[in-house]
This record gives sequence, C-alpha cells and structure tokens, in this order.
Amino acid sequence: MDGFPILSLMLLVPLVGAAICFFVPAQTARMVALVATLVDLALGVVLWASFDIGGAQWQFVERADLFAGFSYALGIDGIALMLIMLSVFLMPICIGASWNSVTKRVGEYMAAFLMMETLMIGVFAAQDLFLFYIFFEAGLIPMYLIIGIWGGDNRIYASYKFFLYTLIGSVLMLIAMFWMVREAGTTDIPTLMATDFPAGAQNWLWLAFFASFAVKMPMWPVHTWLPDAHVQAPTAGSVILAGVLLKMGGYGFIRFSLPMFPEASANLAWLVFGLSMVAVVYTSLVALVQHDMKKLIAYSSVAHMAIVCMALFSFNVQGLEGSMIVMLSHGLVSGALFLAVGVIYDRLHTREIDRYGGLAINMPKYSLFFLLFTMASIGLPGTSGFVGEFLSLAGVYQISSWVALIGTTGIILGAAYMLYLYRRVAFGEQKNADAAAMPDLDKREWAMMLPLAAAVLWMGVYPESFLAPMRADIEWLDQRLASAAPAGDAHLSEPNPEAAAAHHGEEAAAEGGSH
Amino acid sequence: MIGIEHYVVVSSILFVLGVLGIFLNRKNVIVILMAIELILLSVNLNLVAFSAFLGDLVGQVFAMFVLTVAAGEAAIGLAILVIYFRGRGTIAVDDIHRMRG
Amino acid sequence: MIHIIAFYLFAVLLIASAVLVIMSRNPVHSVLWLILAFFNAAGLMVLVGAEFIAMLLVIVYVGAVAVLFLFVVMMLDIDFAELRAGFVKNFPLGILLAVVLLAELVLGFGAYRAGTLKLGEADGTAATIAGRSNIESIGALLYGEYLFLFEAAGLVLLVAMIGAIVLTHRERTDTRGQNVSKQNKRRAEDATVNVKPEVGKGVTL
Amino acid sequence: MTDFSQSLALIAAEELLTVVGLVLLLCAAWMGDKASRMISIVAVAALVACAFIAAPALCGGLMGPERVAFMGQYTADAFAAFAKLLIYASGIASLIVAPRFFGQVGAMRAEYPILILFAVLGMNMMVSATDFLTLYIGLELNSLAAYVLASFLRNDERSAEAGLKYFVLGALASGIILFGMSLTYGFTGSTNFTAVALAMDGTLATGALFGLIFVLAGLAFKISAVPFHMWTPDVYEGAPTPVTTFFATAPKVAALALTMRVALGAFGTQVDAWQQIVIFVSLASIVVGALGAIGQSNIKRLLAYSSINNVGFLLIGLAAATQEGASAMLVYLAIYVAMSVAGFVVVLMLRDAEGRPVEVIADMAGLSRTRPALAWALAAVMFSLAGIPPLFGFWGKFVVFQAAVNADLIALAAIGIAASVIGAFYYLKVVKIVFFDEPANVVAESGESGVDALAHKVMLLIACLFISPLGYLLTPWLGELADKAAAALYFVG
Amino acid sequence: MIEIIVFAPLLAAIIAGLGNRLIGNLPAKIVTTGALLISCALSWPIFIGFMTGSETAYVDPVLKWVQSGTMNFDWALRVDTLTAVMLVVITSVSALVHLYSWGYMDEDPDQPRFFAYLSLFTFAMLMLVTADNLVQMFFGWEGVGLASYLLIGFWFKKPSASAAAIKAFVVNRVGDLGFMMGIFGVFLVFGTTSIPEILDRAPEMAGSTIGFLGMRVDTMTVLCLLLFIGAMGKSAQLGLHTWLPDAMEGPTPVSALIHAATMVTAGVFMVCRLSPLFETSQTALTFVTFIGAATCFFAATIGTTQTDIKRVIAYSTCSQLGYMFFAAGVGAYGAAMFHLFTHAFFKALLFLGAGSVIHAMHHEQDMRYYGGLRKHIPITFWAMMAGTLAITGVGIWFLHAGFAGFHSKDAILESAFASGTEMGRFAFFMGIVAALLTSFYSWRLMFLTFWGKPRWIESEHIQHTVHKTPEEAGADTTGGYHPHESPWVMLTPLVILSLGAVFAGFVWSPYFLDSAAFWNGSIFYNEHLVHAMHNVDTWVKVAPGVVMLIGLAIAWNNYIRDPQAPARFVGMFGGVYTFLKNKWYFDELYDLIFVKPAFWLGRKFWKWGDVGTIDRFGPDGAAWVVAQGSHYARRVQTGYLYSYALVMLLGLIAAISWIMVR
Repeated sequence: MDGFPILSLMLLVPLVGAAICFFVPAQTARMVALVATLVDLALGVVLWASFDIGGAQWQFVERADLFAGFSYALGIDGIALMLIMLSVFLMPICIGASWNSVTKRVGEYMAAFLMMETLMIGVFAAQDLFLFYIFFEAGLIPMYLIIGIWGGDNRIYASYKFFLYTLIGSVLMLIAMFWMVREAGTTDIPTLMATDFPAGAQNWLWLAFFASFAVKMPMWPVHTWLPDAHVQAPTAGSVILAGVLLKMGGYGFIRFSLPMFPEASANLAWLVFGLSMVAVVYTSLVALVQHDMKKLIAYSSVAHMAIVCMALFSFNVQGLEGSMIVMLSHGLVSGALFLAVGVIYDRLHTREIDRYGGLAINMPKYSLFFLLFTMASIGLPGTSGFVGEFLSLAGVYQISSWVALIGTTGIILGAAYMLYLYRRVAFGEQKNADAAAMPDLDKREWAMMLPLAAAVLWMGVYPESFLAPMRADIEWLDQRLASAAPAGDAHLSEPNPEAAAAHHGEEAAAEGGSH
Repeated sequence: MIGIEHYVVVSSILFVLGVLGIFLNRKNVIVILMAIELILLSVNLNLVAFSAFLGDLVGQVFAMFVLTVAAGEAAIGLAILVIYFRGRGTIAVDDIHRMRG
Repeated sequence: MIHIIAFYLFAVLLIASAVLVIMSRNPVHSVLWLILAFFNAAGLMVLVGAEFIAMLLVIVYVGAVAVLFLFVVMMLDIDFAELRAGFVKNFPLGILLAVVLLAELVLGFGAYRAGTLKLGEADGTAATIAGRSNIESIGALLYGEYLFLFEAAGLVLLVAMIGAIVLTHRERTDTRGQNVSKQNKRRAEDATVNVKPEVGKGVTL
Repeated sequence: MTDFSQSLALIAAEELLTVVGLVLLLCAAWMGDKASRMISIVAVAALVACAFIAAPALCGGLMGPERVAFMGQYTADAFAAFAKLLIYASGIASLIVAPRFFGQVGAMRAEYPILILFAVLGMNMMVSATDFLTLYIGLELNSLAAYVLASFLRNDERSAEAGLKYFVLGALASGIILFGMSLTYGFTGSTNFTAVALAMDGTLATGALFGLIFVLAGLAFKISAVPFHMWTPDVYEGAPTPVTTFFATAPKVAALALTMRVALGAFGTQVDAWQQIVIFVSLASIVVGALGAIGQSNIKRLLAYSSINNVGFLLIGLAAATQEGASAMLVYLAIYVAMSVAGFVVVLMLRDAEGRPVEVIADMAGLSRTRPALAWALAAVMFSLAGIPPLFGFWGKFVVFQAAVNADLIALAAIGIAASVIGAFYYLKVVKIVFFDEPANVVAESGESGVDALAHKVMLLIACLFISPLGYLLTPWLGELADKAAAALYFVG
Repeated sequence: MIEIIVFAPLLAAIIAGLGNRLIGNLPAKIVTTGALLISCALSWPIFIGFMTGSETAYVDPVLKWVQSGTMNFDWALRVDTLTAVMLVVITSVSALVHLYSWGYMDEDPDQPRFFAYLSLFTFAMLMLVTADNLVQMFFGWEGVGLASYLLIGFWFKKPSASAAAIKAFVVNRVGDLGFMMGIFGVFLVFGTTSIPEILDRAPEMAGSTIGFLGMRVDTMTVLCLLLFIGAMGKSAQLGLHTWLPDAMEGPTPVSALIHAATMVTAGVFMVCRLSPLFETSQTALTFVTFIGAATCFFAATIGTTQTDIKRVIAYSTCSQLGYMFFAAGVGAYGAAMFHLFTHAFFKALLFLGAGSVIHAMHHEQDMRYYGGLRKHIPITFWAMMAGTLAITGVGIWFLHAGFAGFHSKDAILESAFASGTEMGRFAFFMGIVAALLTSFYSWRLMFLTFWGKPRWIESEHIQHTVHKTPEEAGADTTGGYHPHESPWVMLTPLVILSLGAVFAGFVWSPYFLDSAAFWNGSIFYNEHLVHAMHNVDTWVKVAPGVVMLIGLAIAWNNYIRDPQAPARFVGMFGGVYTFLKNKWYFDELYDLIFVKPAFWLGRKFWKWGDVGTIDRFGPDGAAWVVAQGSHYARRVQTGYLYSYALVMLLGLIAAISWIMVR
C-alpha cells in the first residue's frame, strides 16, 4: 500500500457520501450511507491488514504543506489505528440503528453522520497539530445538529450544553497549541511528541490541554453535559458519542498531554487521580438511582472513563495499554448498550426503566445480548471490559494503591447499577402489557448486535489482536515518560537478606520496575 | 505674552463645550449640530495656533480643509434632519430612540 | 499689551458665546451665538497671523453655514415652547465629566503654566514663504503640494451636494411639468377632430 | 519620492472611480432613476476594473518610495491594494443586491451606485493615506456618502433615524479624530505618518499621547469598537439592508486598514502607549458584542453585534503590534467580508409571500425545511462567524490568536478565545431556530427567479464556498498575499 | 485430554444456550449431560493417575491472552494433584447434578437455558481450578460468579430470585475487589502473575515491607490478606456470607452444585493453591484461621434456628467452609482439601436430597410443614441419612472408620489443636462447639423432615395442591397429599453420592492427609503438623464424637421426645433466638450501612451534586451570568443619542486617564 493515500480515501468516502445524501430521497440516502460506511469499514480492514506491526512508528503518512507550518498531514500509529477501526466499525451499525427510527429529514441525518465519520477518522489520523484541532472541534457541528434536530424532547438544552461545554473546554487548548508551535517551530505531532518543553511552561500547557480533554472525556465535575446529551440524542447519536467522541479525550491525553508534557503530567497526576477517584464513586452512585436507561449508561460511561484517566497517568505499560483497551471496549460496549436501549425505545418510545420488565420472557435473544453487554460493561473476565479494567487498575496500583482501591470499587458499584438495571428491564414480572407484547430482535437488529458481541468477546479472549499494533507505540510512550514517572507508593523494601541471598541475580532486574 | 498654551486652553474649553453640547441637549437636534460646529471650531483654532507657533502652514491648509468638510457635513446633517422631521414631525432628541436594545 | 487684551477679549467672548450656544433654549438664539463665536474665533486667528483662515471662517461659516442653520431652523416648523422644557436630568454628571476631561487635557498638555508646552518641530518645507503674504503662501501650498487633496475636497462637497439633494428633493406630483419633446411632437391634426355625430348617438373619444 | 505624473499614475484607480462617478452622475441627472440599473452595472464594471488596477500592486508585493505619491500623502502599496480589493468586493456586492431590494419598495435611485462609488473612493484614500490630511479627506468623503446611504430610504422612519444617529455620532467621532490630529500635528510638527513616527520616537509629552488617543478613539468609532460602538446596532438595523451589507464590510475594512496604518505606522513608535488600550477595547468588544447579540430578535441587529464581536477579534491582531498580527488581521478581514456578505445576502433573500423583507429571527423558524439551501448557507455563516472549524471563519480567529500568542499576549489570547464561546451562544441560537424549530412559514417557500435572484444566488454560492472548508485550500494563497501586504505596511525606508 | 474436560462443557453450554428453543429440551439436556459425563469420565483417570503417582504435573498452553509490558498471562491449563482433586469433584458432582436436573427441572419451560447455565458454570469452575496464573483463576472466579448469578436468578420472574442474584454477584464483587488488588499487588511485588513463579519466589520476599494505602505493612501479609478477601467473598465467610443463604432462591440442583460442592469452595482451593504464599505470613494465616473459626461457629448458630430446609443446609455449608479455612489457616492444607473433597459429596447429597424432598413436597421448603416423610420417600431418606451421618462426622475413632465427615473434620480439629498456636486453640474450640451445633441442626433437620407426624396441611403449597384449608382437613394432617419418591434420574445421583458420603473419607484419607507424595508439591505440605496431628491427646480425638452425640441427644430430645421443648427454649431465651433467627442481623446491618446510604448518596449526588451544584453553578450558572450580562448590555443601548455620546465620552476619558496614570 506504499504511497496509496488510503487515509485520505477513508476521509473522502464518507464525505462524498454525505454530499450525495443531501440530494437524494430518504431510502436512497440510507443506502448511500450504508454503502459509504461499509466501504470505509472495508478500507479500515485493509488498513489494519497492511499495518506493519513492529514497523515504522508512523505509517501511511501523507503530507501536503498548506501555510505557515499548517499542513494537511496524515499518518497513524497503532493507537490511532485501533481508534480508527473502532470508528469505522461502529459507523455502519449506527446507520443500521437509524434505518427505521429516523424518518424525518433522512438525507440530512445520514449526511451528518457521514460527516461525523470523516471528522472522527480525521482526529485520529491527523499528524498536524492544527489539523487535529480542526477535526477535533468540527465534530461539534454535526453532533449539535444530530442532537438538536433528531433528539428528544429536551434536545435544545442538551445540544447547547453539549456544544458550548465542549467548545469552552477546547478553545484554551488552541492557545496552548500556538505557544507550543512557537516554541518548537513545528506543527508536526510526531516531532512535538519528542520535544522537551520547558518544565515551567509544561504545567500551563498541560492544564490548557486538560481543560479540553477533561470535558471531552468527560471527567468529574465537567461531566454533566454527557447525561443530557446522551438522553436527548437519537440512538445512533448516543452510540457514536459514547463510542468514539469520548475517546477523543483519552486519545488526546495519550497523544498530547503525556508525551508532550511528561513532567507536567507527573506533577499534575494527583489532579487526575483526585477527580477520577471522585468520578468513579460519585457517578456510579448516581447511576444507581437513575430512572432513565440512557442516563444510567451515560453516568456509567463517566465512571469508566475515569478509570481510563487514572490508568493513563499511571506511567507504566499496563496502565497505558489498559486504558486503551478500556477505551476500545467501552466504545463497543457502551455503544452496544445504547443500541440495546434504542431497540426497545423504538418499540415503546420510552426510556423509563419502570415501563419495562420481564423482557427476558418475550425477548430472549435481546436479553441475551443485553446480558452480554451488561457483563462486558461490568468487566466480566472473558469480555473486553475485563482486559482493559484489569490492566488499567494493575497499572494504577503500581503508582498508588489508594487510587487503585477506589478505582476498583468501581467494579462493585458497576456491577450493582448495571445488574440493577438489567434486573428491572429483563427480569421480574411482565407488569406492562405493552412491554410484554414487544417482538424480539428482527434481522436488522440482530445484524447490528452480533458484530458488537463478537468483537466484545474477541477482545476479551484474545486481546493480543488489539494490543499487538499498539505495543511498540505504548512502549515508546513509556520510554518517553520514564524520566518523569513518579515513584509509586509501594516502596517495596528489600526482603530479608538471608532469604534474598539465594536468588540474587535475576530478582534485581525483575524488581527494578516496582521500586 | 500670549503663548501657545493660551490657545490650547481656549480650544480645549471649546472642545469640551462642544462635547457637552452633544450629550446635555435633549430637546433639539439642531443644537447638537451646532455643538459639532463648535468642536470643529476648536480644532481649527488649535490647528491655526499650532501652525502659527510652529511656523508651518500645513496647519492652516488643514484648517481650510476642515472648514470645507464642515460645510458639507452641515449640509448633509441638516438634510437628514429635514427628512427626519418630515417623517416624525419632531426633532426632539428624546424622541429619537425607536431602535434600541 | 493690546495683543494680550485682544486675546482675552476674544477668548472670553468666544467661550461665553459657545456656552450660550449650547445653553440657549431657542435654537435661533443658538445660531446667533454661534455666529458670534465664529467672529471671535476669527479674531483669535487674526491674532496669530492667519488672516486667510480667519476671513474664510467668517465667509464660509457666517456667510453660509450659519445661514443654512437659520434657514433650517426657520423652515422646520418647530414648537419652540415645547423645546424650552428643562435640561437633562444628569446635568451634574455631564458637567463633572466635562470638568474632568478639561482638567486632564490641560494637565496633559502641560498648558497650566506658560512655557511648559513643548511643540514639535516642523521640517520647514511649508513655512510662510519669505516676503509673501499668508494667503499667497497658503495658495502655493494648496495648489502645489496639496492639489490632490484639494480636488478630493471638491468631491467631498460634491457628495454633500448629491446627498442633500437625494435626501430632500421630492418629485412634486401635484404640479404638472412641461414635456418639451411631447409638445414638439404634437401636430395640429392630432389636437382636433371633426366629428359629425348623429342625433342621439353621442361621441366616442 | 515620485514626481507628479508618476503620482497620478499611482492613483489610477481613484481617477477611474472619480471619472466614472462624475459621468454616471451626469447620466443620472439626464436619464433619471430609469437608468439606475445601467448605472449600477457600469459602477460594478468600474469597481472590477479598479480591482484589476489594484491587484498587481498586491500580487507583486509592491512597497517602498516608488509607491508613494504626492510627497508622502498617499501610498499605493501592497497593503493598500489588499484592503482595496476587499473594499471593491464589498462595493460590488452591495451594488448587486441593491436593485432588487430597493425595487421592491420603489426606491431604487440612480444616486445609490454613485454614492457607493464615491464612498469607495473615500475608502481608497483612507487605506492609502499616509498623511493625516489624506486620512481626513478620505474619511469624510466616505462618511458623508455613508450618512446619506444610511438614510437612503427617506420615507422610512428607521432609515432616517439611523442616518441621524450615524451622522451625529459620526460627526462627533470626526471631531475627536480631528482634535487628536491637531494635537499630533502640534506636538510633532507634521501631519505625515513617517514624520510623526519619527518625532514620536522615545519618551514623549503626554499631550502628544493625547493626540494619539484621540485619533485612535475616533477610528474606534469607525470600526465600531467598544465603547465607541453604540451607533452600530441602530444604524445596521435602520439602514436599508444593501447599505447595511456595505457598512458591515467595506468601511470596516477601510477603517481597520487605516487604523493599522495609523497605529502601526504613525504611532508605531509608541506601541506601549496604545497596546493596553487596544487590548482592553478588543476584549470589551468581544464581550459586549457577544452579550448584546444574545436576545436580539432582528437578524440585522444581531449581525451588527456580531460585527462588533468580530472587530474585537480583529483588534487582538492589532494588539499584537507585529507584522504577523497585521497579516493575521488582513486574513481575518478577508474572511470576515465573505462571511458578512454571505450573511446579508441570506437576509436579503428572505422574503415573505408578499415580497417584504423578513428580518425577525423568529420568522425564520424551520427554514431548513422550507428553504434548505438557504438554511444551510445561513448555518455555514453562523458557524463560521462563531469560528467553529472546519468552516473558514475559524482560520481568521486562528491566525489572529496565533499572532497574539507569538507576541506573548497569552493572557489576552486565552481570555479572548474563552469569551468567543459566549459568541457561539447566539450563533447557535440562529441555527437552532432555523433547524430545530417547527416551521413558522413566514418566509416564502421558493425564491424568485430572474437575473437579480440569480445574482444573489451566485454571490451567496461564491461566499459560501469561500467560508466552507474548501476555503482552507486558499490558506497558502491568502496567507501569502496578507504577508506581502503586512510587509508593505512594515516597510521601513 | 484436559482440553476436552474443560471445553466440552463450554461447547455444550453454547449449543444448548444459543440453540435454546430451536433445538428443544431433550437435545439440550443430552448434549450438556453428555459433555459432563465425558468430562467426568476423563477426570477420574487423571485423579487416579495422581493417586498412583503415574501422572505428573504439567501445563497445557491454549491461547495467548494478554501481554502488556512485563505483565504476561495466557490461557493455559495446569494439571497437578490439587487440580485433579478439584476436577473429579467438579465433574462428578456436576455430572450428577445435570442428571438429577433431568428429573428436577422436568416441568420447567426453560430447560435448555438451565442446562446451558449449568454447563457454563462447570466450564468456568474448571477454568478456575486449572488456572496457571492468577488472572485465569480470576476468570474462572468471575465466570462461576456469572453462572451463579444466572442460576440464582433462573426463575427471574420471582423478585426475590433476581434480588438474590444481584446480591450474590455484588457481594462477591466485594471479595473480588480484594482478589484483584491482591493480583495487582502480586504483580507489583513479583512482576508476574504466574502461580508457580509466585510460589517459587514467595519465601524470599518474606519479611519485606511495602507501602499500602499510606501505611507501611508487611508485603506478604498484605498480599495474602487481599487475596483472602477474595476467598472470603466466594466462600461466603463471615462478613461476606450474606449472599449464600439468599442464593437458595435458585433451583435446588444449583444449590447442590454451586453453593455447596464447588463454587463456594473456590476460596479454599485458592488458599490451598497459594499455600506457599500464605505460609510466608503468619499474620495472614492467623487471620484466615480466625475468620474460618468464627464463620464455622457463627453459621452453625444460625443453622440451628432456620426453618427453610435449604437455608439450614446453606448455613451448614457456610459453617463447613469455616472448617476448611481454619484448617488452611493452621497449615493443614491437606485436611482442608480433604474436607472440601468429602464435603462436596455429602453436601451435594444433602442438597439433592433436600431437593428430592422439596420435589416430593410440591416445592414446599419449610421443614415445619414436613414430618414423617421417612415412609413416603425412603430412598431419599436413606440418602439424606448418609449425608447427615457424614456431616456430623459419625465414626469410631480408634478404628479410623467412619463416614466421610468423620475423617476430614476430625483431621481438621486435630490439626488446629496440634498447631499449637493460640489461634489454633481458639479455632479448635470453636470447631468443637460448631460440631455440636452441626450435629444438632443436622439431626433437627432429619427429625423434623422424616420423623414425627405429617404437618403438610399447614403448608400453603400443599393447600393449593389439595384445595383444602387446615380446618377442612381436620385430623388428617397430610391433607390427603401423598408425597411420592422422585424419578430414577434424581435418585441415581443420590445413591452415587451416598456412596461417596459413606466411603470417601475412608478411602482417601491416607492420600489427602498423610501423603506428601500424593500432593507432590501442589500444596504446602506441613510434615511436622501432620505428625503432630496424629499425636494429639486422646480427649482431642474423642471430643468431636462426643459433641456429636450431645447434639444428637438434644435434637432427639427436642424434636422427637418432647416437641414442646424448642418453644420453651424460645420462651426462655427469646433474645438469643430472635438474634439467631435473624441471622445476627447482618442483612439489616448491611442494608443500613451500605445499601441505603448508597442509594441516598446517589440521589444526593445526582439531585444536589450534579443538578443542584455542578449544573447550577457551572453551565446553567454561566448561562445565567451571560443572560444577565446580555440584559445589562442591552439596557445600556438605550437608543438615545446622548447616552451613546456619553458612553463614547466615558471611553475617551478612561483612555486618557489611563495615559495620565500610566
């Protein structure tokens, strides 16, 4: 694939699709959107297949200088590859989810989604700092329209909140980017990643980036836009929001905050830890008392992303890889959960948990999928959620047992609110006749759920497929962070001299990391 | 001896009076136009005085242009006033606030 | 000495009449005070040797602008009785601001004491030409170095003229104008027609 | 320095405008309002011709003594050419949209294009001025024409009120500028920018700084920067929409270019004196413009506040007081002109069933369903004005803030960009009404046909393409031109 | 071979679960039961191989799992003696339970799902015991938790069942928190999660200290305790036991398989598997002993007052697990495993027997409404009798002959006493008391169920069946209902398990208790302790038997001889009775300090935190400020010329003032 601009093509395909969707009737628009997203998925598969694991750090690089350092530069490493795959994987499912439920202004809807896809891929593929920013910010527009036009009753408030909240978060980042570019003299992300900024300035730059990513992530206490946005967005909007948009925050941390400002990351890790610890407990408890399914899952997303945050700042390979896997997994699982909510919302047009009940009787297939995703969400081993959470928390433990402890309470609370949800929806008596009369999954819904379920299990059982492309990049990052990495709180002391005498040589090396 | 300071002070007073005329008047737009003329007069006085004390005629040429423009400005101002009066039947400053907020 | 007396006379009169321009309740009076102010200002200009500008001020302002003002004041059928009603309510604030502004100006210029105001230095290219009068020197400058702006100033006046006409000129619909071409094209045979109507039929025109 | 004939050659565009203006005036006098369409067409042609005359100076990046005419009073350099091209474009736009608008109320007059031409002429002088005298004459030529244009619909009360307010406050601003120029003249002994800059170097009497402040305050009025912005909403609302289109674009370009020339040229040696003030003014403009726009029900008034807001961003570039800042401002101006033209053309295309203009925002509810193309154009304009990528409006903010950061004005940039979020609020409101609300069915379902309508559509299309993401393809080109222009501005002897 | 053992149940579960109604009841049952029988059949040879010493330990890699930096763990199946023991227990009990369920679940509409869950459970449990690394063990750990959740909530229409399912899962998760933290700690300390490596290197880390939650603590102690918290959760030890009694909401075969024989013993298995690790921390062992001893006493006390037949057995299980733990705590891992082994047989037997009774009694579970069933369901009765004899530890000490429990429980008590530590003594006495209570409640169960007069008519279930009220039935306390014996598919497992309950102790005690060669290093084998165990004082050896007889006597007195005695006792010690009856008020306590506050906090965080504070002062507050600003900005814009001029003037004055003061 040398020299073939596959990334540009992946950006272009949905864009062209979007342009076509504007002008064609509803059914054609649906088909166009589906075809475009499937083509992109196919291209994604090609991308993955031709990605040279262990090869160059940056592959499929394209570059065209535009102005004053600003250039159209694309290229991916393993981390970006995985997130792009997540995006292209979720998109056809989103289109499928909107197949019947969106009936008004279909062309525009599909166009908005396809634009969204272009922008998402762009975010992950951009190699120019400002190009990244443009893609990063531009996502606000289609999402604003998606929530605002096709959303629920309170969509105006939610769309405003979503737009302005995320906007104010990210504008400060732009200022920091200017400063960095001035300092480093380049907008090239790979170069910037290896640039050592002055320690004094790093804290400010880090905070500016943090403002953006923390909102996007979202971290407590700037999370309140998320439940509103999720509740009001149409199903596919929620899927893409939870599935990919939230990942941009984590991607930002791993691509910018950590490699570019390692010292600041170490200095300010306490902030991330503090907020994440609060988030895990706080939002989990809030999720426990929700009556609205989407809101519950939205709050659970906040809790999950808090784990991502703490793991990112654990300064070791396990934490970094774990957080990536949690992101990928959460992308699949929360997307799937929103789909699951969407499936029954389409039938009954309510998200009130109490209006359902006993669905396991009339919708056994649905309940099975829902159960699988619920279990994946609470991190049952064998599903994707476990691998991520386990690695994440293992990483976190190495830096602070307190943080790990609080983070791990998330698995208790997560189990509590998700199972409580599942119980109220799928278990119990069929107390509502209309809910009891709902038909089980049809073929379209089946086709949406199955790939997600397969991916969730695949990632849980054989995560190597997902870890391998990222390995070199994570290791690079770990090396980059090594000098700044703070000491963990373990401070493991030397064992008894007489006991240690027997195995001296090999242990010293093995324990080096834990000191 | 009369120095430049004297002229500057006089023209400053005149300028301030002109400005004062604009925002103290609430009843009659014409007086506002006259206050503008006062401001321009103060400028002219300034220019001429500076010109004389600098020994440089540009100030006086400038004053001449100001005079010219002021005449044109007065004409336009009065024309607008006239059409406004035609429409509203009043030139009271208090009445001119149909557009606000 | 006479110079000083003249300066203070003109200056005081100028300021007094300026105050009266803005305080006067009758706009007609205001215009008249304005004319007086112009005269005094012209006097001040004469004192520094700018005769041409001083004369121009009298001619242009008093002769044209002030008259225009008077004309408009008279033309607009304004109820002067209504205009007499009081000044603004935040009069003290206005005065305060004016005083502050004035104080700052005077202090800033360093004009509170003679000899403290440092003027810049002209490059001398536009000084009064030795042996020529003020008006000659200005003329040389105006039609030489500043010809371009002089022409542009003419355009300013042109625009002012167009503007005034555009705004105020009204096509009178209640009068009938003369249409020369129509009159010229008219033939006698078009004007009168002989008809012989039968009795009881009437005429079709 | 150049001799007189060379000077005349340098002002070819102005000469052309003058001659065409005078000839057309005669035509207007002779043929009356029937000829207004023909006169408009000729005027547009004249402006296009002027653009061709000005373009080489810009593309060639011309600067230096050989571009100075009339002994330093006038400079026809690349900077002036950049501004002129924008002014011509704005002038052309406001000429094209006029016949249909005025035709609707039977008020299309032959004087309109002529006044526009003379206003453009005045602005040409403004942007080329390197002497306070030229500045003043140009400014007044433009202003007088503008006062008349504002009250052009003389039977419309709002138009007359707009004219009156504009006139009174404009005259006051002229007075302030003049007073400042007189002080500058007195304290520096010259009216020429270069000489003034030379004389102002080093520590300076407070009086001279007062002159500087007065001049800049007067110019702040012309660019409607806070706190000299108060006239803007009223005048934009009251003036006929084609005139508002004109006001929002050309004079703003001219006044900003002039402000740059004055602040960076004449007062360029006293940056410390005005930088803080410009910073304050720019932040105040951003905030007040944004706050004022929220809650507006009239789209023209909203766009007026938006222009105040945008001026705030432009002034951030000025506050940087660097060549990069100047270049950034020019880029921003170019984009701003396109956004404004697009915005006003959309407003002009909004008509109810009886053909009356629709200006109330609430009446546009659900426009996206009745007139999707128009709605998307409006959305593009709004997002672009808000500076949301990938629309090109973002690029303007981008270069300006970059310049500010590179000039170490990080706090300014941070506060400014944070305040831009307030602005996003009301742009979003328009999008919300147009896209999310149920149709109000006030706007006529289909547009008219005919040459005028086609011209509107073509203009809108061009402007929208410019502010669309495709605009980024222009960044090298636009940036290069702006750099050349800024270099000319910063040209030192 | 081991792959077949482990994955056959998974395959069967997938076929039965996904096929579900598509393939129908019978194929699902055949597939799952068949798979389990295959597994079982393959497991026994392995076990016997280890007994005879022909097998050696090996690891069978399956698939790469996770490699993250230095953290590296794969799917792999480890087979050694310990695993082999568990294999036979799991596959045998599971196979029998599958078979039993053919009959027990015969009328259920959702049979494929049930069998799929059972097989899934078996698979997870097998993964747990064959784990070569802690993470795979955790996989099995959580997998059995999932299966347990699904099976407890199998009758999901019952609110109590789904509530119990959640409770089981969440309480287990509390333990899992400890387990996970333990794994993290192990990885931090040893840089690996591989069990053999950890065990290999554990001794050398003894005595080192580590920072944990801001404290400096002994490394091995904290690791062991964290891991042990996991074990406590899964094995329902004191504090984390509350889920187990509620888990009886599930179908009875499930209780037999999961909540008696296999899953709940996972904690014991884990402690034994990691015994070299635990041996490095005396503190941890003391804690394990204490928890085990306390649990065995505590659960036994509650068992004496429960009336639900399954709950009695559940508390009994809890109590027996306590025995196993304190055995492990004192270092008698072999004894612990042996008790696990024998317990699996007799407790599964008791549960299945109870299931048979319940089946016979039309799903009535309250023992107060049984009575005199001996004659109606004789095979069940005899099976239950075998189980009771086994659990109460009936045997003749000087002959070394007795039922299964006799061998294992006595070994535990003797080891505890022989360990010589104070905690060992404490555990011994608690164990003795618990043995007395065990005997009492076991016989109480037997007497109430199989002796005396039928009291069925009091049961609502029976009333519903025979359509009679107690008044209508009059003297006929059977109400005309005639329980009949279960079908052969249910009885066969009972019989097989009875054999186990009777003979398992006798047959295998030499291997489990006295053979270091048998264990072959798969657990920490304390030769010294084994020696000491055999040489304890005679009274120690006799004591369990004596207390068993005392318990039997009391039960006989209270429920056969003088049925009014319990009522009198309750009258005298009402407080104690209520306390025990209410399970020491643990549920109420947890509800008060965990569940209610969680919901309360959740609501507070939501309404007061998110809505009332963050939104109010964050976005909404900002919007309000902006709206106010907008209001004022527009108020200033009065429309009057003079105010416009005034603002301009103010600006001008401000600017020049700035210049002046600058």
